Amino acid sequence: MAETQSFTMLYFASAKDATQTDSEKIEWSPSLDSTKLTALLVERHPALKPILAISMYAVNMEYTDDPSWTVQPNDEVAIIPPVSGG
Amino acid sequence: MAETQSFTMLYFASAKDATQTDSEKIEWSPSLDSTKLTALLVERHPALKPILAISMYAVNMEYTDDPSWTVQPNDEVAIIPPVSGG
Amino acid sequence: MTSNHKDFVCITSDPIRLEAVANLVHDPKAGAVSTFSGTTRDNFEDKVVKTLAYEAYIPMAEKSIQGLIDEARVKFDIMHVAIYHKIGDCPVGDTSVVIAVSSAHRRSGLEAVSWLIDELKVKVPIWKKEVYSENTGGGATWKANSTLP
Amino acid sequence: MTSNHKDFVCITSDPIRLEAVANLVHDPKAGAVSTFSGTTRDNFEDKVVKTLAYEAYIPMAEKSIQGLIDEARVKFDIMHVAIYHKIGDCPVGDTSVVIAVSSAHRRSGLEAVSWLIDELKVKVPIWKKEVYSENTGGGATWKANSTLP
Repeated sequence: MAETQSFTMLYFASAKDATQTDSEKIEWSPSLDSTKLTALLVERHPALKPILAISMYAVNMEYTDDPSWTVQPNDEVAIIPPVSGG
Repeated sequence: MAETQSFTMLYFASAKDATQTDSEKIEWSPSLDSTKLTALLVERHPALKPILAISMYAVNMEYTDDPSWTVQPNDEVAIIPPVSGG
Repeated sequence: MTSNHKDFVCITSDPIRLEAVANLVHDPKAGAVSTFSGTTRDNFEDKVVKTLAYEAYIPMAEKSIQGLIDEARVKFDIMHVAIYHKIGDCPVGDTSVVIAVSSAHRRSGLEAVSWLIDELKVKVPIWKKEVYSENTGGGATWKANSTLP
Repeated sequence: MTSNHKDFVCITSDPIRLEAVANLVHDPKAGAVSTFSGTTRDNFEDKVVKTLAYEAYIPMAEKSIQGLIDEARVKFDIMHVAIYHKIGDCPVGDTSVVIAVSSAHRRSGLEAVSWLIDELKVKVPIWKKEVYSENTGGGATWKANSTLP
């Protein structure tokens, strides 16, 4: 049962423009904290680099503020560029 | 040309209920300051007394705040009970 | 304070529609429209309000509201202002007053609306009569606004 | 904080009508309905805005707005709250957001509206893209709200 586990990345606004997609499934690996996730995403989508520098992550629809957070299998992780609603 | 000069009194809300009219012309006399006007009105309409105690006068659509004010011929003077718009 | 700022002041016996008043102040240069609507309540302390009626010293009320708008323009950075007040019968739940202000930025518009309704309630010669249900003792009262918001 | 207070949260691609949103919060127990409408502006600095479009992370935006309403109920004495936000194309002059709050007294309603729009603008995952007229250089920008109101 060594089935591959994954998590979902969501891209909005400038992040979507950079990745040219609104979501993708990525193979999960342990100990993926926000620093490592950022490195992984920049490797896949170099155009994300300046956007990630000014964005936040939301995990399962909550902003992350726990520095010890790591991605869990099946998580829905969104890049949240600076918002401009209203 | 000793024609009679007059001024107009306007009554609203509780003042109108007290006088049973919304306006009347009153013969003008000199030196009619707010104290004398109040006495004159109470004499004509005793029911106005408690209302005048809590009301203001407006003269030609402006609240009076000049203590030396006296009624002038042709003035439009209104009793302004406590307001409750909104 | 420029001349292309528009004011709309109306004392009316017709029903007041919020959207119609708000539309008066819309402007493609404005990013914000703030409004306040006063609606008649069905109770006062322990009495049930059956009907309400408003009366105004109409020309002075209009002049007085216009004066408040002029003052608001000095205090707040706002564009257009519309103030409509109903007179005559105003069934429970109906709108008695609408204030709408457009502004380039939201803070000044909301502050102006707040200031205008506070001032209107203490300065403009308009009166409200509440008629109470017979079930709660009947009677009628000319109300007086408290000076507290 | 009683259970008969109603919340209405909607992220929609349909045009938003102020009166329809305000009517949701009307209540014969409320004396006051306060609203804020954000409308799209035709200019940004020296550029002419041709079109605007909003995008949202819809389920998180709805959850986030609901969270703001819950927080507002703790801070302000208010009755019902409705918050509608448009997504998709939003022509210049159109309404992008409406916040409506009913309250027994006007001060708490106006303060809640002011607080809610401030918080929405910095916390809710919604983004606005401005597309500029070719006459002023063209191009398009994803905007970022300043934290200043």
